[in-house]
Amino acid sequence: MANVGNTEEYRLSIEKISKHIEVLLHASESPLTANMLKKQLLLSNQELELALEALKIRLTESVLSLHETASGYRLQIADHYSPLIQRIFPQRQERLSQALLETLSVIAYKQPVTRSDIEYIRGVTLSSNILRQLFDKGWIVEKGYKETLGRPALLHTTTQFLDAFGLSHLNELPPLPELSKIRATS
Amino acid sequence: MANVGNTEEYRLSIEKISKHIEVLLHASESPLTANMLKKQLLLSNQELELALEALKIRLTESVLSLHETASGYRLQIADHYSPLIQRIFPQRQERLSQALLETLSVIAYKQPVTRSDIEYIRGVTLSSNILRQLFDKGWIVEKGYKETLGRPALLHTTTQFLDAFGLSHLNELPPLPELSKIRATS
Amino acid sequence: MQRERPTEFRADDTLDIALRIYQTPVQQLPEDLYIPPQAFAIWLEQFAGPLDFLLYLVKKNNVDLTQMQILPITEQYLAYISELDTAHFELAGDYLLMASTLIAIKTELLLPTSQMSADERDPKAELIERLTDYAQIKTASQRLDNLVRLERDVFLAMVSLPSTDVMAAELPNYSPELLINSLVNMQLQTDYHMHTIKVDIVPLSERIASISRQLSNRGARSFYQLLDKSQGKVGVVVSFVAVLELLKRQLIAVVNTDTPHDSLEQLTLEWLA
Repeated sequence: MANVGNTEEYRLSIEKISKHIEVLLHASESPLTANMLKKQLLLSNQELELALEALKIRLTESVLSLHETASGYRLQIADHYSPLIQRIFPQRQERLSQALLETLSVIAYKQPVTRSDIEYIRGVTLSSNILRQLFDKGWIVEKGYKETLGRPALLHTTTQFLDAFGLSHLNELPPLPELSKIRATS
Repeated sequence: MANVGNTEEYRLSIEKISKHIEVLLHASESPLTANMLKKQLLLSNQELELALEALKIRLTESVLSLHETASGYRLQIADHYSPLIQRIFPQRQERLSQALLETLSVIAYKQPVTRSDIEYIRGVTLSSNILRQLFDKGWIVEKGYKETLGRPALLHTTTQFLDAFGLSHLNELPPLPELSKIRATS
Repeated sequence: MQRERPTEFRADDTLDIALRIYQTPVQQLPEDLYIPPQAFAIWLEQFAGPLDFLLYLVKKNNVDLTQMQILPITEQYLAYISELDTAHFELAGDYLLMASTLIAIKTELLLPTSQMSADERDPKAELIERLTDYAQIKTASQRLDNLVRLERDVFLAMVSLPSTDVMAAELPNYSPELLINSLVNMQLQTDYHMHTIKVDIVPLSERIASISRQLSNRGARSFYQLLDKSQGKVGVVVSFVAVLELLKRQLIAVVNTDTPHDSLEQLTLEWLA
């Protein structure tokens, strides 16, 4: 009897962990790796595995799916809804907002940069949504850390970024105009 | 029998609509209004209402919740998970400076105002960075001009401002303290 | 629907004019506080402006705004402001403007029989009105800050769109020109600041970076050694602010030396991080 009770308790705790994972995936700007999840939620390998399994099962009934990419886990809308999305938000694929382009440009030209480097250069706080979109498009990745307080992650552009902009190498980016020149002509 | 079949069919179709609504809310960059949902998914008032109800029920089991804001419906992470997110993603927790909050309050309570109105009330020169941040967040807009010398632009708050502070109308702003009270207690 | 955060620090109805230094509320300052001029400039920056500072003085003297004797407050304000030497003008423009207003009021009050014409406003009444209006907005801003706010108290759920290969069919190619144009636009963006031009002769961020670099590379150094001598007086002030900022972030610490450092220049600092 005690055994059954414990098993039930264990099942509940796995269910709770899987909900915490779901929350973090919804809140994270970048995909989350297994290591990151284990570290942040203090999980053993087995707990993580079971919780991810529980999450997948819960998601089968939902409109989302758990996706594992090279850079980690993320939640995305199930593929069969893409016609609906394209019909109703046709512009979501093409239109890149000015804020997104500026952020991307700063990363492309100044890489590797941290989140706060971008904020410093643009003079405004960076919205989580923009970074998330750039990660989703696979145009940026986190690689390495800056050895300062908090060890912030360093952002780089990817080959997918080069592909999307028709470049074969970063050195094909248009040359950066000198800021003094811009100011003088404005 | 036919009747039961139809009811079941109707229930299924409502369930499907509610899933489509969920997908669109996830895919949209801003909240969606009831009108937008009705128009895009070709729904009657009743269908929309039932589908939103079904969505809410489905979400009770999940980590998300449906919120109605000034500019429409949006999905957010259920309130009780906020401490978890604040702990693990401290960069998503945005602090606003006193200067920014005061500037925003002058605009929110006294709108429409010009820059010099704000400077007069606060007694300090308005830093470009504060206005830039408020514009960047989409919390304020310029609309119209004051018919005085120089025709300065008039500043207003936006529905995004209401959304961010969980208000559905400007009249839900916390009441301004009465001047008489300030005089007596300060 | 308006909701208030269930927090311990709700603004109550009475006006709270707490002094804050580096976001930490300070209940009381020592009665006869001597603040050296450089530090005073920094201290002033902790207020949202001269009205905020005046309100603090009023509160400190426990004065009713309606009964407020303008003269003692004015004198206190002017005494504080006179601590600022010419090197800090750019830090204190708004404060000096207020000082001139206060001097005008003081002059008015000291005149034996100030006959006010009907269309001329009583400057004292006007100042009290401004202070009251400011206090009202300040309280309102605290109430606004107590509302449940998106991206601080509640968070949007983010999910990705369906797989890129599914959506990719019509994914257009982008021109690299888009990138460079966005950077150019960023530089050209209208400056919303229309009234005054404030030139940072010595940018604070540059000083913070330089001091961090020096300390992390070379270990402990004195404040004097950290200065860029070409930056003059302003450089000293900005460097001091930079040191305070780094102390606040707990990146550096003050080294305890045997010799008492009674002058700022001998203050020795070391890298912690």
